[in-house]
Amino acid sequence: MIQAIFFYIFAASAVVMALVVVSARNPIYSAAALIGCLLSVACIFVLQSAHLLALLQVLVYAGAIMVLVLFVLMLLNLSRDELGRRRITVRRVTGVYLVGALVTLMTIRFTKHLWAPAVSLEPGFGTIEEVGKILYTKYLLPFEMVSLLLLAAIIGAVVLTRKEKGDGR
Amino acid sequence: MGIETSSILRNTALVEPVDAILNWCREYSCWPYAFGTACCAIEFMAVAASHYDISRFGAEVIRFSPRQADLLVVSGTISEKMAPILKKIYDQICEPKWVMAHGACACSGGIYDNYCTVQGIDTIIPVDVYVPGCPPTPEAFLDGLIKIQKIIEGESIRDPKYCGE
Amino acid sequence: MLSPYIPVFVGILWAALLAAVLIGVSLLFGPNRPTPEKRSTYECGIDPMIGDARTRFSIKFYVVAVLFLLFDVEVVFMYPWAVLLKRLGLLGLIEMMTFLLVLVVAFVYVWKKGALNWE
Amino acid sequence: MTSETLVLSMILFGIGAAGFVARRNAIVVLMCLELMLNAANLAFIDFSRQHMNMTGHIYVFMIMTVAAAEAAVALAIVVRIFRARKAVNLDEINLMKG
Amino acid sequence: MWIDYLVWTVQNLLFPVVVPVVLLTGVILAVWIERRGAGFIQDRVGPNRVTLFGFRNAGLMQPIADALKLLVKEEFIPEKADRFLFFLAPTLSMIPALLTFMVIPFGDVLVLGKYRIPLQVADLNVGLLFIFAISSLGVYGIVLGGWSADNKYSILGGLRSSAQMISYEISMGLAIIGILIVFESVRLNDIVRMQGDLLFGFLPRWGIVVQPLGFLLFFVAALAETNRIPFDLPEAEAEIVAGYHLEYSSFKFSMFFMAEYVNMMVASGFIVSLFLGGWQIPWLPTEALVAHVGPILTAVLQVAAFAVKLWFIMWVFVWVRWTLPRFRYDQLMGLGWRVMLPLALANIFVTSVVPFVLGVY
Amino acid sequence: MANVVVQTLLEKFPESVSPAPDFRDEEAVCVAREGLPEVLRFLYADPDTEYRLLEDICGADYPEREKRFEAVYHLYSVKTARHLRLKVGIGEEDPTLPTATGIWKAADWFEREAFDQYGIRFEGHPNLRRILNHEEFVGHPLRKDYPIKGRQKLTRPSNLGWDERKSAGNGGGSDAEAGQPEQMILNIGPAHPTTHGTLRVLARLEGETILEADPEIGYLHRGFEKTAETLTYQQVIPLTDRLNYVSAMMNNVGYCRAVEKLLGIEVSKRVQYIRVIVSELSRIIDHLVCIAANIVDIGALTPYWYCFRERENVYELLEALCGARMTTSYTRIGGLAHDLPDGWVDKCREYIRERVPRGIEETDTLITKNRIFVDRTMGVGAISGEDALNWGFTGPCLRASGVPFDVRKANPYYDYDKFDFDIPVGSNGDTYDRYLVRMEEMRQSLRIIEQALDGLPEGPISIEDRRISLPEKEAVYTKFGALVQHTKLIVDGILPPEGEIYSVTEAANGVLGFYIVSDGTKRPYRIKVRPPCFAIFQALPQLTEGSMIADLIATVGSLNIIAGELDR
Amino acid sequence: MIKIKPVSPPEGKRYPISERIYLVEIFKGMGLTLKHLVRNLVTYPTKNRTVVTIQYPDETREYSPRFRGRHRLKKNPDGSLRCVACKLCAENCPSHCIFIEPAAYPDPSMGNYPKRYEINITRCIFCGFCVEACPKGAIEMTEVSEMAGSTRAVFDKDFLLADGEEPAR
Ligand code: SF4
Ligand code: SF4
Ligand code: SF4
Repeated sequence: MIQAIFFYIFAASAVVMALVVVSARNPIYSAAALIGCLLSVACIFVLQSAHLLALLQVLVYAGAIMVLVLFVLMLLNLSRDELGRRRITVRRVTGVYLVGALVTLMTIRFTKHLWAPAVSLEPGFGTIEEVGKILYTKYLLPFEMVSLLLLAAIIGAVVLTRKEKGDGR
Repeated sequence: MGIETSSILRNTALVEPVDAILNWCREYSCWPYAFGTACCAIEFMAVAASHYDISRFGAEVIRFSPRQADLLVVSGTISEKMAPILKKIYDQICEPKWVMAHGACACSGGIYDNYCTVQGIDTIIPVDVYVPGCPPTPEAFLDGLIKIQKIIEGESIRDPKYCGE
Repeated sequence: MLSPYIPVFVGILWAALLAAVLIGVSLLFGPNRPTPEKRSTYECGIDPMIGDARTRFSIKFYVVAVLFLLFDVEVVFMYPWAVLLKRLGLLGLIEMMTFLLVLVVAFVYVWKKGALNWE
Repeated sequence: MTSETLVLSMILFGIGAAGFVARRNAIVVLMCLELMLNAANLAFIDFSRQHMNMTGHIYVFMIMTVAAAEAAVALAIVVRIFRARKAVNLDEINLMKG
Repeated sequence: MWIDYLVWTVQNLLFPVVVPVVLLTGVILAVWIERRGAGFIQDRVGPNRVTLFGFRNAGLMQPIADALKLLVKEEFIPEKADRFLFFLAPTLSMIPALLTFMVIPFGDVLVLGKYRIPLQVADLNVGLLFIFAISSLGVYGIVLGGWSADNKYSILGGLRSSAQMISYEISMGLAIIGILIVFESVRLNDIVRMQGDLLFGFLPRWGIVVQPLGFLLFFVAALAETNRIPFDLPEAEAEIVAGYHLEYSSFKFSMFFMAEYVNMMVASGFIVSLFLGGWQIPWLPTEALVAHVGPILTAVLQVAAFAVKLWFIMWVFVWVRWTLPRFRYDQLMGLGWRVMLPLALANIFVTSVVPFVLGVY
Repeated sequence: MANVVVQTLLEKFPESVSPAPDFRDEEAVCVAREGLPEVLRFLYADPDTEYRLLEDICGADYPEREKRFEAVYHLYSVKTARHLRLKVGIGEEDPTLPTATGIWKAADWFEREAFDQYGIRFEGHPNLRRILNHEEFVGHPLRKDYPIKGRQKLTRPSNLGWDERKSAGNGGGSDAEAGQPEQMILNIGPAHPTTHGTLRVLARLEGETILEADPEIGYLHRGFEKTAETLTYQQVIPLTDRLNYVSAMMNNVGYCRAVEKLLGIEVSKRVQYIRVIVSELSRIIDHLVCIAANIVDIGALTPYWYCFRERENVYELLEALCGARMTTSYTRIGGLAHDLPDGWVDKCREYIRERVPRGIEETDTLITKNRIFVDRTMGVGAISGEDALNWGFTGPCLRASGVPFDVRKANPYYDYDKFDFDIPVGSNGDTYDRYLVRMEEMRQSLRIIEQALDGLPEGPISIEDRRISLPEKEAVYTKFGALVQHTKLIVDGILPPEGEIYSVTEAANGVLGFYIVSDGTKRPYRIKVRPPCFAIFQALPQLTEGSMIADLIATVGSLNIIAGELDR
Repeated sequence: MIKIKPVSPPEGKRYPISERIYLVEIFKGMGLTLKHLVRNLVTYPTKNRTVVTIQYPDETREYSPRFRGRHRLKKNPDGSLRCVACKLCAENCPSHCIFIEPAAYPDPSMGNYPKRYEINITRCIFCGFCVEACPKGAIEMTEVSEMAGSTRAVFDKDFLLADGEEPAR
């Protein structure tokens, strides 16, 4: 019961926030709404017994990625750049059409999962130990690849933002 | 008290207790904005130092943001060049606010009756307490602060200051 | 598995309520006398200087945020490992040391590139 | 509990996708992308629970990492382009124009 | 059974409601300690004139007067400010601060017959990460607060502050890896419980004993995270006036202010739980205590032990503030990235490799 | 040696240089406007003279003369330890002079001030605009025909854009550039915690790095010089209190010494010793305040209370002497207002042995070696000795740059040459060295006070000249003759002979000079103060370029800018 | 015989190891502050407290006998005013804040007295020059420096004669 109530609260807030993300004119508002949406989703993770991932969702997504996004918005002072400029283009209409089609397809594909029966989980499900156990054994290779991915990202970011002579001055 | 709130409350029996509470907290938490320009400001620093210890009055939280200050302490000479700045700072302080003219210069221009000195800050902004002296001794400053506290004590939400008249 | 989280959710609601009520009280009881002068930006008593306050800031801040993000992710990978180290044994140690090595390489690279200088 | 979660996931994905195609500000587009990834995460978590198999969690873990790396690089590019062209609107950024 | 409901209510409704209130009360005490302590450090007396019903009560009412005064001060919104975010920001900095304390245990599980009441609001199995996750959200209050006011000083303050906080978050996260290796859990109560053991038969196995470097790094990072001197750059008065809360008046300012103190308490509680044995009374394990004085008194003593430790750390925060100068921005970032981070990595390396070399497991 | 320079000048530039009236053995010449640049360049560069320090440029107004205005240059040679005064007359129709900024950077603000106050235009000056008065001001207030009460309101806070301030264009940034991404203009002051209310610095920033800083002063301009012209010589003393109000005593001494030089009198040894004692006490409190304020700005709060605690002790001593804490007005022309009270010497000895050193040592423990402080200050706001001289630095700031110039030793007065004390010098001229020099100077001052207390001679505390000092109060009450003298002196004032002198003392911040012109009446015709800060503060752009805001704050604090003497 | 004392640390010796690691000096400093705290706390309730605060207005400090506070007009032993309205004080006052309106006593042998004697106290700079100028010792300065009021006060003759009582303002 409680579970269901909480779920609908968070789901509603997630959807509303997501709508704000795509519709707010000021990107800062989009970012704020996205943070809210991510937090709601994190709460739903908790309801799904994904305790560790719920917190990582907050820690990485809401607490780090969005900080970066917000910083960039502020650094570039983008809050006013998009005001009052909206056009309906062919591309966009096509886009919306494609999105509709995609969602429909997904609905059909996932139908059988939508009526999945309730399951009872063993106690360790979703804890840090369990995740760790799989991560460091079965998914060893992806884990090591992650370090390379991050290395690449760091190098990429540093190189891309390095100041060149005569730049910005 | 918000204007609406105080106009609702002004005719009720609640006025007295509400006044008592509001005045009590405002009185003992009078955060100064130290608008110090000259010699008097150095004496103001002395008041903050150990011997006189303005913190005993709860007023050591010297805010440099006008939004958070209650008491504008103008210590020192205000020149014509400075006058608009003082005015601006005064305007930017949030209600309720009080002003202390600390020192002869701030009160009246003091010894400087000449081409570049404002003859008393009351020609620019309203003043609640004048503290004479050049510079006023720390005791005189504290005396002024106590006078300010007295003034606060006597205020009421019935006053036009709080009713928006 | 929800039960320990109920107080957390309650806490969120309560904290939000508290904040809202306090601000509300403040709105209700604080005098409100906005004047154009008062509402203008504080800049040491001067009219706001040329240029928008929200001007563009140094790219350095961005670099900090990027490094934070990526290192944060790396740290995240270390939490489960740290908890499990004794159970994973030597293999776990070697795994993580490899991981760390790459991290250190990235770190040294960043350092050498001067991205850690803030002058 | 039936899987409302999956429904939610699809709704979020839809919203994200719509924003992705409809918005022109590069950073907002990026945010929509994050939204979509997030919806995917939600689906993974739900499948994981339904199948009592924690592999889905690992996937989510990885997706987050990738999202972080992607955000870092993508934003670096945005910053870079902005500094060169003073624009972040995708329509205005025509890479061919040099 | 009604008693079941009672226990449930206490655990799920009473605790989460009471703990924030206690924290906010703690702010009052903290402010008082800070101001009187500063006074005595500086050869003066500090606030002592505030009078209530004719009593001078040694200035204890001072913080209350301040809070009340701020509550009835003019609510002010700058002209160019973004109204919504301007209101949202202080709330955003306050809520995470109040939330994080939820997972810090202030006593061992109280066993009354068949009922087990954890003296902790929420005994999460990922408690430690919960603190990190939630406190990482505190940054938004500051960043948005600085940005929404549209004032150069505030924006600069907000950016500085958030850059500082995120930088030290890394060091903070790395600093506790060592603790995790040693105690093998992220559940705070487990960590505390394990610190009740004795090392070599006499030394409490506190985090500070097994992880001294980790403690130091964590403490410094905690100072930085709570924006205290020597890391109080975001509001460095001398440089950027009041920093990100420059344009905030009345209770919105007060909320930033209180958030800072609540954060300090959270940081202290966190430090105490990880490094100073939490609610443990050295050499007196819960079982022994319960056997001698009964469960209720045990709980009281343990909460008291926790409080004493917490306020000791709080006092150190204050003490440091009144002793040290502040860093310059670049030095601070340099310290975070170029000193703390390598040290934390080295700490992890040592903590993980040494046991293998010694063949402990 | 005396007039060697004057002789050389007369010989070398016979067309442009003519002798000035001889008065009190000062070296002074009149120079024609056309020859000025050559003369200045010669004086600066000639190895025999090396007038490397431009102490002052000021204007004067003589409406009855044919060449109405006069610009007066005071040069100093560290090598020969001598001053030289150059006087250049300028007509009212075309009050222009060639600028000296190409030779001494110090000339910049001095010339701006002369322009502001007298309307003398300096051709070739990079940025000649008002400095003390606000930009809406019309006229030149120190001209004799400007009414003293001619107040002019400023309608809005002065807010010149970058373009306007650099109108004459010295290559700085522009508004357009300031609009560049990643750059912003930050206004620091005047109502800002570190500028102590009256300074204002406009900084163009990139991130937190200062690309360019532009100081703006005059917010405490309160017309000292004009007001002094309306008072008698004695009445000016309270005004001098308010120049460097942190160490008012030194201004009293400096001023009285100047007027005594004008009168050609010498005060008794006792007076001299007391003046030395009170000056050194003032130096200590000045340094204490400077260090305390500087450290607070750097973020360490507690030393402030320790420093001020000791300062309060010194105030107790001063109050016992003169009845006021800050604005002492203790000296009188020809002596002192009061003799030392009973027991003062012992009390003073106790204080300087036990109390004051305690504050200094505690600050030392808390701060001096603290790495955070050292990092914050070392290498920050550094200036080389040569540059410092060129900018007109004197006092601790100059000594921190490694130039051991101290008036107390170079041109000793009041037996300073007999006291045994060291001149602390730094080597880098950075904020840290300035701090160390001040700390050490306080210790040296304590030594001087000890010696002066030991050697304190007996004697009268004012000279026995009834045209200068008031008779004993007792005598006034009882003796008619004394009453007449008293009344006459109060009403008629002190009447010095016609002439002009320039006298310097070593104040806490550096060379404090008084240039006094007397026309034989009871009121000074012209008093120009040469405040040490004025020259120091104008070097701020050079000191802070390329550093961060926090460095700017540390640097400004360590320069010890006292607005009272900066803006007068 | 100019003795020079170099104060800057010699090149290269700037950071001895004890300073480099921050901690030693920090602990020294913290030791000092702690010493103050403990000493002040311990001695606070006792007689010889080390806290230097003068708890104004409950305590006051001892003023110097020469203290230049508020003025007072003195009387002769017979109760008459000492002041003869010679205006020397006003003449000598640098801030021109004394106003005197002389009047003659009915008995010409007694000379003049000030009909009005006013000091514009907010302008006064407490320099003591009026006292110095007075040939009759008719004006002196008291130890009272607390004169704060809510108007620009002008002290009149009666007030200046009153012995330090608070004026009704
Ligand atoms: S009143 Fe006196 S001490 Fe105060 S600022 Fe004016 S001149 Fe200075
Ligand atoms: S003390 Fe000075 S200013 Fe005051 S009345 Fe006397 S002479 Fe005038
Ligand atoms: S007070 Fe003294 S100086 Fe003044 S008018 Fe009276 S007698 Fe003359």
